[in-house]
Amino acid sequence: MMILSKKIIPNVICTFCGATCDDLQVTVENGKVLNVRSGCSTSLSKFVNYNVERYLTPLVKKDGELHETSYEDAIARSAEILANAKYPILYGWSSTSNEASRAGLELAEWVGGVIDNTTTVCHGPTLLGVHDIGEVSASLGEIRHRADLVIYWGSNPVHSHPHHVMRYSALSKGRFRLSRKDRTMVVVDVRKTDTAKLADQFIQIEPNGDYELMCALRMAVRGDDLEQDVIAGVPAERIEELADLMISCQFGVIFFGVGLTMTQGRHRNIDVALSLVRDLNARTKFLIMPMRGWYNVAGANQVSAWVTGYPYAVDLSQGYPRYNPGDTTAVDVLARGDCDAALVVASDPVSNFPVEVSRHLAKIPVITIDPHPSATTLISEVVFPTTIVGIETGGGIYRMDGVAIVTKPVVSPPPGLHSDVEILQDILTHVKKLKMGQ
Amino acid sequence: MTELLIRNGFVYDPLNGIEGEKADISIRDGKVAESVGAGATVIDATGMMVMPGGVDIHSHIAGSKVNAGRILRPEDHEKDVERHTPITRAGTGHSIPSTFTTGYRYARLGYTTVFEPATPLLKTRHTHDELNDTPIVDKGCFPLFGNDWHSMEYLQQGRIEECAAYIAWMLRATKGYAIKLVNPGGVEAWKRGRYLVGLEDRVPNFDITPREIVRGICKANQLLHLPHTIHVHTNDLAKIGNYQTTIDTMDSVRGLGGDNKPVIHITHVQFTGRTGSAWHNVGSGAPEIADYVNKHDHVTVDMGQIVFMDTTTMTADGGFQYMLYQLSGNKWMNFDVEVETGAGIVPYRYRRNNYVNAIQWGIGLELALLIKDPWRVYMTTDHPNGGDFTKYPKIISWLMSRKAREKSIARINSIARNKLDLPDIDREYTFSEIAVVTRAGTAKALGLKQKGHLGVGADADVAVYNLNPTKIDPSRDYRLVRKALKKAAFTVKDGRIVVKNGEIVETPMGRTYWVDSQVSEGLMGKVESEMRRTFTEYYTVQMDNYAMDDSELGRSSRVSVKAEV
Amino acid sequence: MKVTLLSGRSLGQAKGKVTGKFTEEYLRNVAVCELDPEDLKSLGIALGQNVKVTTKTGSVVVRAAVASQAARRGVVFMPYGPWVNMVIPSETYGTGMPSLKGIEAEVTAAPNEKLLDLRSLVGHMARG
Amino acid sequence: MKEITLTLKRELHLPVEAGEISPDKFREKSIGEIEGIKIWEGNRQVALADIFKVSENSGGSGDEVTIRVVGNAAKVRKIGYRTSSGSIIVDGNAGMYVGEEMSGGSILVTGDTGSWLGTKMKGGQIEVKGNAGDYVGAGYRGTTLGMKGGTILVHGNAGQEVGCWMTDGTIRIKGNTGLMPGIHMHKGTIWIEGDCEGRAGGQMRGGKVIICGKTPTVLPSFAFEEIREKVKIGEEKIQGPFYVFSGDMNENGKGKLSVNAPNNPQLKWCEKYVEA
Repeated sequence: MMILSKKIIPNVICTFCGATCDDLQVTVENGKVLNVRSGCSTSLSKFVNYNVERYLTPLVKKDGELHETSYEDAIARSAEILANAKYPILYGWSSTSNEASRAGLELAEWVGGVIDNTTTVCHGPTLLGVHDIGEVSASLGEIRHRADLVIYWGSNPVHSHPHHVMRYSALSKGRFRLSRKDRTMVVVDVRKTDTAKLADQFIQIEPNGDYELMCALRMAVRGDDLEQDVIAGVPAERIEELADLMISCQFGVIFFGVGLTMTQGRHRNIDVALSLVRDLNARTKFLIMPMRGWYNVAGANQVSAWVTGYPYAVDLSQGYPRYNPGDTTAVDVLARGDCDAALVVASDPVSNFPVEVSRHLAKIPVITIDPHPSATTLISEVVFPTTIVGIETGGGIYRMDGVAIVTKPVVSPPPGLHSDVEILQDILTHVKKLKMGQ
Repeated sequence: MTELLIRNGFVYDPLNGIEGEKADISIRDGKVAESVGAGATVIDATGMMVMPGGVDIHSHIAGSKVNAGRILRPEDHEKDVERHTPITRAGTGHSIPSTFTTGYRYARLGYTTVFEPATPLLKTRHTHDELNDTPIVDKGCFPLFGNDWHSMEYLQQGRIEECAAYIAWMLRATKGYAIKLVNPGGVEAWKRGRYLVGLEDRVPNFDITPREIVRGICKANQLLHLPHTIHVHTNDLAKIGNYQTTIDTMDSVRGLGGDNKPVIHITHVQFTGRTGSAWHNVGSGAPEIADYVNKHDHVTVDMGQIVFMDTTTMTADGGFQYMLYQLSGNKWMNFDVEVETGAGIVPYRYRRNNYVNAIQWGIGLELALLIKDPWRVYMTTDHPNGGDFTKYPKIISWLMSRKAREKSIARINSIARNKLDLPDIDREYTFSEIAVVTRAGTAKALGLKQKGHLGVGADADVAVYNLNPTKIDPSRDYRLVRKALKKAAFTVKDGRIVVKNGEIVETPMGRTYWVDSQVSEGLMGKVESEMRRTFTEYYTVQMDNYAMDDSELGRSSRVSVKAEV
Repeated sequence: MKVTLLSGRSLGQAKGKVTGKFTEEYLRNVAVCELDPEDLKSLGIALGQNVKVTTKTGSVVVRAAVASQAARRGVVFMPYGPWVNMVIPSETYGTGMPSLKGIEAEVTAAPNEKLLDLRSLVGHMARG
Repeated sequence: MKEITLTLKRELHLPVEAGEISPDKFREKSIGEIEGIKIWEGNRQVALADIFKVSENSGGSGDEVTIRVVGNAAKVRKIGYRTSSGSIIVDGNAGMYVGEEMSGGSILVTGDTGSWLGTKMKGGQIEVKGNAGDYVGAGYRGTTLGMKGGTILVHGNAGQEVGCWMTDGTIRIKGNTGLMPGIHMHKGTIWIEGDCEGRAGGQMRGGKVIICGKTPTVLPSFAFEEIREKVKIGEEKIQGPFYVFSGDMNENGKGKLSVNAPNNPQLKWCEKYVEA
């Protein structure tokens, strides 16, 4: 697809954050992105700068340095590394298409590996909470049309999901809530974030105090007295006021971020938050929703769940899916030094994982499939440059609330580059040959 | 050109009036043929039973709600796994099997066609994503209407033709096969935390009643000439004595059909077949419902039979699931979908000694046994709501054997036992009748002319069971029946052997059926431009990103019909 | 100075990320520790000078900055990235999730210590 | 009486899953058969003898089987899986899932164990001389059934969520524990002789948690009941005094949380609720 001359492409889906706005207008001239309208500043940077810093051919490591090589050679080396590995890990998957995840899951079966997606270091604990309690939620349009109370807890969308508040919540125009004045917005956080500045109320909580505060809120919602005067730095009266606000709204929602999943207690912060919202439904309509980070992290969970039954951290080393986050999760597998090879797709673990974990990655053969150089490509044995989903390649993705949409390319990729899906399928084909040969 | 000959089996093909006679089935290029050449591959079915491949009219196997159930319940998968082989993909069960596992397990039962009966329009792309990973079986899905703002508004304004055109647009956009109604109007109410009761309550903000919605969409269904009738999960599932609502719903569309042909399918009737005013006096409304069905031929139903096991309940009826959470205290998932519908999930264990569960078990079987015409009652568990689909052989044995029923009746809650009519019912299904309620009848109800029978030209989907109907008496040897039906000796899909002795030997990709109803360009143009105006107001997704492309289906099979408007 | 370390997303980090991880912009936005102005004073260093952040896991040298949002004494913020990872413990307590927020840390003035760019940092990390 | 010794032959780098190391599996087998038992090393199946030297020093009579594991088995998982009788002695460290679903017999580990010690345990005894990881006596994800019976004794420290979803049995930790011992527990006893990081008994419905050392706070959803001089565990009487709370009220819980009073002066506030 070669686009000549200038044209404006409507309804383009932004492949940056989990809000996946789908109303971008992208101006393309002579195959280059010129401008993006109605997107946030991050999506503008993404679309305009997508083409800086790229490898254009596969690379393999020879005597400590990465050297250019042929696509076929890179495929063959990758397949050998993975087929010979006795406990490989396949990691990433949330900044690429569902089709890539599907190919990755089949590859994990054939090589007997652990396959985990970046959920593991964002909302993994959210899923662990859901396993214990369940979840009362909805698609984002429900919030837009009905919510009169919007709470952001441990989440700072102004920075992480810039258009979330405007498109889906406090600042959006809905059928039954016409404007901002029809809604109350509350922010609970350890610091007065830029999002807090948009709120009607800001509640500052001590770091690592979320579980206690949620506990106290559940008590107040039940109508029980609080014996302690101050909880997690918040006075009891303030907690009772918030509880009353929640009970008396017609339709409330809590959007929570990694401020809840990454702090002390992790999944139990979510467990208790889910319980609070469940309790509230005996009094009024109340929902809760995680603020998923990457544009297709939700898709990585969905595909993994329908193929294996489990949303992430799936161990296929014994030929069938097994699941126990804390054991089968990427950080733990690497920190224990258990795995002997890694495939990294559309992710940069060395920039996201604790140093001890990255140190083990640096010790084992790593194959990286990514459009851009990164800290992880620096320590890789094989590097596949690839096309960018949503800009140069199409593919299915899932929005943070699980709505499936399909991205389309707006420009053509640099000549000779393959997509994640093509690369993974070629590795898979080669692996099958090696395994059936054995 | 591939040829297959299934030789010398006892064939049950009710649509062609064949009731267990010895016959050969010739297959060429995936279709049943007059005859085949000497070079044909031969399946020796001597002493075995041959039936068309099973056709499941109602089984929740794919989509956002099913996957939410999988994510909710790792403990459900842990003990029930499928291993990776060079032919098959790994996966897990139990009550909510992963997609590949679902395809394999249906094929092992001799089923070759399955319909996912409840998919939110906005999330039907997700349903297809999963159906694309569900191998072997042909499939399709029923998108949810009746709580969607567009339908309710068109009907409230009495613009029935526009409503029909809108539905046609949606079926095309979502690649849907039939219209599903779940608690019409009631889910919109639940999304504001309220319940509707009966057919006459008005839906908040939309000034319309469930009765008006059911009648209106039933008419639209006919205007569009859709192959299946409207497929209805009635109102009041959460109400204790709800059998009357079921009968009222059937009656609300009486006379719309004319030529005494079915115009409504009431699904999993068991769940809306309860009498009583409180949980302690719940009873079976099956006799009343069966009586209505026996007297009126505009209705078909399926059982929604329960099996005593730990399973996962899931419906678009969010309000009902909340009630079930309150009753059970189990974990609870709710997911409302903007503009359209809702969903809820609660794990639940059906217990023999639980009074209400025992009554529910009785209602399902009473319905199947009291409704005289097997062509209008079909076997389902509303998988996984009443139990997972691998339990079908058990249910068949209950239908075919009074002795099997007595064994189970002896073990259920004694108060329930004394309250049910079931112990006094003598009827035992024949193999032909089983073939009707599991294949021929469902295929007919779905308007799949090439399925559910083995006449020349039919799709070569065949199940061969290691069971000799001339040697065994199902009434006495029901255990043998159960055993044989659990693992087909052979399952043939489009003329290819996919199962041998209960093991998967090949995994072709099945078709996905969807209906394209052609309405006049003028009408469609008008409705489309109206939708363009409302769409961005209603949805958080652009209209152009909402509609699915044919190429998104693994193996698209478009069913084109000419609408009346 | 004893502090509570929070790591997280920031607009700058997000933009830097999409414009390229070897760019000046990424280094400027991510190899940084945001402090409360008062804390900065008490460390006795000027804006843009380096500080050393130390936890039980290790230490890293980054540029000191004034908290862009929500200054709070005793709480410092570092954007996600390779630099903050140098001081993040890998213990997940059986959850798969390391502690990325609310970590006990020590911040000291390090005006004369070198801030490593991404390439050198990764080399340093790999050598252990 | 037969005693089988498994001596590690080499250092392990990959996770080894050896649920077969159980008296029930060894009882009827000859040395040769035991050597041939298949276990998993990473994604490959290997014979037990590839990893362990197997030797028998039988003495006495009776069919009681004792298995002795010698060497650093920190990467060996599921030792004692579904054991119903006999005993296992691990001379050194053991990996995750020691004694999973065991219903009888005994397991002694002289070193440390990994997480999920005694997962879904139904009966028997486990004793660990060193430290245990997280989720002692828990279940897997999503289940509401953790440890159902038996006793676990850890001389050192344990990690987080001791007795998660516990439905019966006794866990005694002589050292300290991490956050949330007794999370979601229904029944049974957790006795912590050392300190607890906090959130003891979160969302518990029933059962007992006793903390003899320090713990920063008690959750707001626990109601102070009384001050007791001693608390009873089976036959043992533990000297207090203890602040006794009940909860988790958010779950209408009837659980009892006893926290040593002298060691936790920060909880003095609850004394104002003691009826004079």
